[in-house]
Amino acid sequence: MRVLSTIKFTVLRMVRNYIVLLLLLVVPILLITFFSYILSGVTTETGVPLRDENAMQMVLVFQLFGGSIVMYMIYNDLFTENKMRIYSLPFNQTMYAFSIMLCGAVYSILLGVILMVYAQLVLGVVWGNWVWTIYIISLMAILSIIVCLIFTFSVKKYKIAERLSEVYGVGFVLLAGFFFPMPENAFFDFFGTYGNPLTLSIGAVHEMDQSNLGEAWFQANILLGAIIILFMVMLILGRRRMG
Amino acid sequence: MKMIKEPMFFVNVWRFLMIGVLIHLWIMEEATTNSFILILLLMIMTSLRWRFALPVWSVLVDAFICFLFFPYTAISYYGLAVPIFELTIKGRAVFSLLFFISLFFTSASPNLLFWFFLQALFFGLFSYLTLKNQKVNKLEADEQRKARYELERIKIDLLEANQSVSQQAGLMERYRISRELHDHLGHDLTGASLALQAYEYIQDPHEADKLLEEVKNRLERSTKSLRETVHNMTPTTLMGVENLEYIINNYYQIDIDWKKSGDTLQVPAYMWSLLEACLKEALTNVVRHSNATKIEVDLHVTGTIARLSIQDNGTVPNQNQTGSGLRSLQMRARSLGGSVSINRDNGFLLVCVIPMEKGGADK
Amino acid sequence: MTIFKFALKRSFSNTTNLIFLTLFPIACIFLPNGEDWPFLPYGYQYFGILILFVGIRLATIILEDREKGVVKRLAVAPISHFQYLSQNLLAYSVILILQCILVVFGGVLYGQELYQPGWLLFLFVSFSFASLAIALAWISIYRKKDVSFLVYMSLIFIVIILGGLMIPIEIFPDLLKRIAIIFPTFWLAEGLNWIVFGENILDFLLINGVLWLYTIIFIIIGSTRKIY
Amino acid sequence: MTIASMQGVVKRYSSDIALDYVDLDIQEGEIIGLLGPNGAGKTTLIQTLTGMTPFERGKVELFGQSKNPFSIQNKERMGLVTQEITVFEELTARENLHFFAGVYGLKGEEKKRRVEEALEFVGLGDKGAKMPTKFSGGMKRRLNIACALTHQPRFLIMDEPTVGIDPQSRNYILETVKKLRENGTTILYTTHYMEEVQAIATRVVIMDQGQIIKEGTVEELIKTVQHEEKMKIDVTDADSVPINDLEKIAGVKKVVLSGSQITIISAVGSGNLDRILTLVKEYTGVLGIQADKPNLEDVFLTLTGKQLRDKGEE
Repeated sequence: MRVLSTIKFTVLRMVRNYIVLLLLLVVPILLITFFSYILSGVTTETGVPLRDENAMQMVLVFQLFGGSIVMYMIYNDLFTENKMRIYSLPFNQTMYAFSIMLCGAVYSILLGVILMVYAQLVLGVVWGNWVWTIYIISLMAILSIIVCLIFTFSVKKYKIAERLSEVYGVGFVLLAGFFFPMPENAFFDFFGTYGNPLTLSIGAVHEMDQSNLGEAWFQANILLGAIIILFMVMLILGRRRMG
Repeated sequence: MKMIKEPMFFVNVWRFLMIGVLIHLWIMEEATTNSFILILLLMIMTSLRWRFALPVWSVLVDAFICFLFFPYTAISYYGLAVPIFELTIKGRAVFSLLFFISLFFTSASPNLLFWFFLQALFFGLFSYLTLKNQKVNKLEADEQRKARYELERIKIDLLEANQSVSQQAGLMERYRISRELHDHLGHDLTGASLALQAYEYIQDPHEADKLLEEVKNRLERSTKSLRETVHNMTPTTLMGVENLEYIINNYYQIDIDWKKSGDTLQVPAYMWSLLEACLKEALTNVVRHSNATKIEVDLHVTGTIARLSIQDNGTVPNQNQTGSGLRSLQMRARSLGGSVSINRDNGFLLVCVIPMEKGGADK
Repeated sequence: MTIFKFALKRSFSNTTNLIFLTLFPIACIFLPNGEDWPFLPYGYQYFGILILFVGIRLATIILEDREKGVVKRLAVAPISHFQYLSQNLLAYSVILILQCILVVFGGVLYGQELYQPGWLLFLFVSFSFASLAIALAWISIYRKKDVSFLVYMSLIFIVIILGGLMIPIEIFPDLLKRIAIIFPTFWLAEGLNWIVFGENILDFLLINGVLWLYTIIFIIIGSTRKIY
Repeated sequence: MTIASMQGVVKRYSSDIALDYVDLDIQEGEIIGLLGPNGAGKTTLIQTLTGMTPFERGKVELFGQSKNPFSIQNKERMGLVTQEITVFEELTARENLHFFAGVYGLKGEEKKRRVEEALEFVGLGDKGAKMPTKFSGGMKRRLNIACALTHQPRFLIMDEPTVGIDPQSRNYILETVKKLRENGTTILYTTHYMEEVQAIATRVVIMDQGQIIKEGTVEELIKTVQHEEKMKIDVTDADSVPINDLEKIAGVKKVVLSGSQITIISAVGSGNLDRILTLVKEYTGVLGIQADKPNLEDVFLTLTGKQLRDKGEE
């Protein structure tokens, strides 16, 4: 597996992208910190401190943007500057693309976990079920990467794909009603609940905290299903674009 | 991080830190809108100072702003540190002492305020001296270089005169040699030649033998006299390229690969002294600073230039400062219309190029 | 006025800018009312955020000039740095003012409850200037357009939250409440509150005055001429 | 008349001296080739001469004015072609020219006419409506030059105007420069490419470490430092040539064998060509002879021992 030898460098390239680190690690840390100061002492109807609730939401929100670095690297390596070089190398290009995806996913999950650890150790946020939360984070990270890649494969201009990925992130935050309540009709209801990865993931974590195993698995499985379907779509689009 | 070496950078840092201090006081002590406007106004003055060199009287504006806020907030007293600093930095420390009067009717703690003012005064004084020194140093450095360049120009003139003197000397010497040759050899050789011509016409063998004997004597005498003349005229000190070779041969520390090409006799005397100095300087440089194991010295003379290059294979880290020895070489070379350049990219390389004056030596 | 004309032209030249400059403000008009906070419709509470983003998008055009070296050309051209800067800023201000007018009067026509639309417009214009000035000062630190934009975005979110635009300042802990005053966004939030509840016009003028002071400070800082 | 002159100009970047008492005179109608390695102070010189950055000492004079050399009137008479391609990507070629023409105070019909002329002049007459993003490297460079021509400057400064383009476009640009000179424009031209300077410059100025170390016409410079000749001989059987014997010939400095080619470097004016050839012919057949003339690159190397640009740099 020659691709294996590249992983080290893929990881290095990701870690050295300081802008991504700033956007996906420093900013959420600052936000979680400020929010936890502002919201300290307030609790939700269910009795959970609003601060914990907010930290969990933040961690999941930033997973929506985790795909950007994979998108950037795939575009860079397989479509533009490095294209010729990568294609002339004696290894399986598809495997290389997957290795980047995998690294990106692991990186994104890792950032999420760092946030969780920070929130627990420094701010004293209590996480219900670590394993379950990390599982949900992983689903969100993978979904985000797949969605971003679908944009990259289906749109000609990278700039537009980039904007679309931002729309995906900001849009679902909006649809989840974080900024202001959405109008009440069938469309917004759907995208405020089962059609929105963010609400699904938040819901899944919630249900697990309340020990509603069935509902938790149900919501997580919707995410998993979306991942599987979109993965197929991504494969078809990717093959067409790269072939 | 060149910026960090500039005193002005620290002055600006102090100015903005001061705003930071005021904001801190404001957050901790009162946090009213009124006093925040004071900070914003002082901030405007500070950013103006950061951008432009404001005249001294601009501190009146700061002082006035603070004065206006005296009745409303204690922070305005702390704000007086700004005019104190700005006055001191302009060398008007005495005036800034006036602001200390405010200590007597302040609403803030006078003790703390006193020390606060004092640090502003102190930093201002320090910055004032540093900035002044920097300015003086720069001016001095510029003047020095200017003087040096002027000196070089004078040197060029002198050397030109020198050159013509040395040309004259060369001509005189030539004249002397021709006189010497004429006096000592001319007589005998002419005699011998005349005798040989006469020999062809002489019938009497005895007479002929005598004549031949005389020719032999005259030739012998002139050979001897030639040898003497040459011996007398050959300089006993080393000259020109021999001198360089002597230096190289007596340099045992490191292997030297010596190459020369072209007609070295064309190089006039005054150039040799520079080439020699270059060689010596480079070699000492190698001994002192380098870990080189091999030196290549290449002297090359053409009709238009003399070029001496000395290259070693050392791997000393770059020390970009050109030493005073090298500087003076550069100066001397420039005064001859040539150049000395140094390159430390691959070992140490010194190249000295001197243009040859047209017909400098062979006239 | 060549620079002014072309600054306008360039502002509308790419699609992202076009969306930022036209669609988003229109969308702001139609956002619903909040339940007990904010007091104005959401679109008007959040329009300040949009102004900040538009400010940096417009200001990066100047950064782009520097990144590409166009400023070198202009430094040699018979035009002063002041003219260059003022004409650019004028163009951007015109765009921002038009946006503010569109949003406020669009809201009035649509039937949003805006209490005092005239003063609201005035407030938004003041904030627009502050936003432009901050963006100008911000880009003067940077050489790269993308980096400056991304870092600004992330910082702005923090400023928005700490300034009390997203969360009512009343629920802040005491220290954060004090720190909030430092941020220009706090003054916008204050101004919006005044629009709903305010009575004394002097208070409102003070709020705008502070925004203007911010504008002056940041313009002074941001107006440095940099040639790379 | 003197278009521009610098007298004893000193400029520092914090404590590093970038210009050290630089004296330079530019006469009307000249094309000055400004040469020097990276960091020699070329860009600083240009920035000082155009008033982009202040300087500490000395005097700059433009168009005979030393009191306020960077006045609006003087700036109107100058043009700068930047090293980077400084055009707006979101505007068409023609719009770009209109922008700069407008900045230089041209108006109405005259502006339109001048813009078309400038487009024509650089050979982009039919591409005015296109976006620069669609241009090739050479076309972008030409547009970059055209932007500095609409106001017909008397004094044009070109800072490496040919970096990174194909030889054909480069020739076109060089021709343009020559044409400009025929129209009476004075030009200050910096570049890394010696051939360009050799082709167009009427005078060459070489800088190193913030000082002007040499100036003169191309011929003068080459003559002063010419010290070796390079000769390449193509032979049928290179291996049989006795290198050692060749090296012993008077004046020969170095002999290099590569493939079927012998490269011989010898001192200038040693007149040993005949002897070399005779010797070579004794052992092998000679296919061709080629003698390299020294160029400015060699001048530079001789003066400083440095390469003007790194080998890999293009």
